[in-house]
Amino acid sequence: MTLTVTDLTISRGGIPVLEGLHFTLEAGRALVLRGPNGVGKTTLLRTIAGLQPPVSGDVDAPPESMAYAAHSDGLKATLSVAENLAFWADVFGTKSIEAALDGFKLRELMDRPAGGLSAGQKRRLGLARLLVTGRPIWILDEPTVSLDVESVALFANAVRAHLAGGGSALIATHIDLGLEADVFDVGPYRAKATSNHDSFSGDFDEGFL
Amino acid sequence: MMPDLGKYADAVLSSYVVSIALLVILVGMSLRASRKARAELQKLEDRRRG
Amino acid sequence: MIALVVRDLRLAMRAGGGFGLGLAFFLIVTVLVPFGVGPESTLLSKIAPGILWIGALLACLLSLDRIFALDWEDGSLDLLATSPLPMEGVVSIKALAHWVTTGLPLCLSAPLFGVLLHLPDQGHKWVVLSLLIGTPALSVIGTFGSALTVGLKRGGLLLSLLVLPLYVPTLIFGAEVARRGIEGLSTATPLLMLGGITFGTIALLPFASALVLRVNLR
Amino acid sequence: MGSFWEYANPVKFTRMAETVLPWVSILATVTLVVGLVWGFFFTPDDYRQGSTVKIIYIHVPAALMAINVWFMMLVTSLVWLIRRHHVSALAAKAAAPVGAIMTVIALATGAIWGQPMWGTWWEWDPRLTSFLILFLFYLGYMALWEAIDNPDTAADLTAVLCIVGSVFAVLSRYAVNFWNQGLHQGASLSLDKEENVADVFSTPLYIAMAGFVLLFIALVFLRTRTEIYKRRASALLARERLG
Repeated sequence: MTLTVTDLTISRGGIPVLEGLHFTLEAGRALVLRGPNGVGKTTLLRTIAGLQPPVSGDVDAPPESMAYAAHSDGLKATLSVAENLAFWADVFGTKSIEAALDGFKLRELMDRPAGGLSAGQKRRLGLARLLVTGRPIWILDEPTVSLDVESVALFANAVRAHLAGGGSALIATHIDLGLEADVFDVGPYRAKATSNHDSFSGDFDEGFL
Repeated sequence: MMPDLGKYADAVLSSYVVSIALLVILVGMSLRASRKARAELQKLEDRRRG
Repeated sequence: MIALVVRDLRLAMRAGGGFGLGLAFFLIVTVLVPFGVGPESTLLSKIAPGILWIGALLACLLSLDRIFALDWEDGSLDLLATSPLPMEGVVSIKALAHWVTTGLPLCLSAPLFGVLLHLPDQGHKWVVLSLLIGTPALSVIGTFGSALTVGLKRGGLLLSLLVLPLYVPTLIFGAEVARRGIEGLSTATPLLMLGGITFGTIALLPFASALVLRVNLR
Repeated sequence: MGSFWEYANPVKFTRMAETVLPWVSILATVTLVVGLVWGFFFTPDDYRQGSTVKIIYIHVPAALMAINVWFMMLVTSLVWLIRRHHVSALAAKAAAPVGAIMTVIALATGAIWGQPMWGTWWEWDPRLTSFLILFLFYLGYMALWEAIDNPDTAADLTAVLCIVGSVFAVLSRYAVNFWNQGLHQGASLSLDKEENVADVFSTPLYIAMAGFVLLFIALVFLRTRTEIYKRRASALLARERLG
């Protein structure tokens, strides 16, 4: 269940932002992505999750093994917590949502419409959804946004449990989660401007990107 | 020299005038856009190399 | 797949807006026509099938941009794209959900509104039949337009401009079936064409919609 | 001269366009002037419809161009989707306004031409109506290009729209024929005149057609080069912001 990224170049709005990325994520390990805002962490995560084709290089992981979660959790306000989780369970073909409900203390909120939850509770439901997917590799983009300390701890425990279970997690975040995780700083991989020579040179096509 | 267009003169003339006018506008706008884009690019290229 | 249909229908019912919006708009269009065209019945009954078809078409058009907009805003589209469901499936299900919440009610209510327009009696069954066959095409084509413009600024206006020309064949054949049915002429050819377009779009368009949705999710 | 695909590289295309453009424009102007002048001044009136026959020297070429430009856009869209050549996508974007103007010309001249015979300015004749629908397709296509910022996404979306649009344009063509065959079944005056044009009319007509094609080629080269400049400028601007 390892995720390996080799010589990856990604672009945003047609312009390359990061290039030459190399790293691997073994089962049972967590990797935190560091880097200034806007450097392209979100674009990197979306490319790895397969939402966006890379410019070059490749991302290889076993098929159907990645679960992606961004800031917005894809929760339907008019559906109850249980209905939201049940829907994603059906989509990903997992049998029951009990483990997810207990894992994130959502048992007593089961029948409340997702719209009525606090930001922290919504995040917990979003993360519970991750559990329901049953996918080993978690790709998380700023998962602890708008979470209070107590929920962040809850989140860290959930990730720890996931790692203990042989899963792995690639997390872009600024907050120290207290996880024993390797850190990968994307700063140095920023795409450098093509070497400047006159505008109508041979590699104009690259000059486009 | 002007051919005798008979009673359809205004129809024939108006269709020629309308069409030629549209073509001239199209060519004119294309040329103007080309000049503007080339100038803009030249400015950026100089700034980059300057 | 089924889970998505069930969820979408439940959302439509819970939100309440789903079913009512298309129908209300259809009623408004049908009521407005006599104000514009005049109340005398010979004229109204002559144009009734066309008006019902145009009303149904506009009602479909109206609710198109909501197909993906809600899932786009709360991130569900990203999650669906990384789920085992193929995008072609997701798009077809969205079209089906749109048809059930908008297309079907239009077909069932058409006779009622037909009465307002003095639709001749034998016309009712032909209008309903042509709408039943034609509205799925409107939903599938509309879903393509909606996928094309999801996430774009002022996408709604653009969506109408893109989708209306694509609706022309369905409108022409659909209204033709209704008109010929009323006049007692044989409706075979327009019916076959209408069915051909509907099944053709159902079979082929989801691939284009899925491709376009993936591009928009980048 | 290397394979045709070599012109997919914007630099080579721009250099080629720079050398070819002056010649094509001169050739286009000359051919157009000769065709139109010959047709307008030196052809007799048609015994049936009098001098309105002179309108064919604009209407027929413009109508043909309106359809062929869309077909060219279809081909370039396919080339973009399959081989990912930027120039191909930009050529499609460049060609669209030319096609739209050609459609407007075809519509205007068709309506003016039919006016004496039909007695009204606009007639829902199947051919004229399908040009009207084609014009809506052009509008939608151009509007979609403007609505999207990311150039690659715009190219992909417009390419798919062009392909889907082409299928529906053909469908509309038959639907419109079906919808209105009553009125013009026996129209002796068929608007697309190639088949029954006496040869005294046809030579200037072919020249005019060639003129329109050359004009289109010149405009597409010019406008594609402009799109390449704009694309390059926005790339440089973005790079500057990236710092």
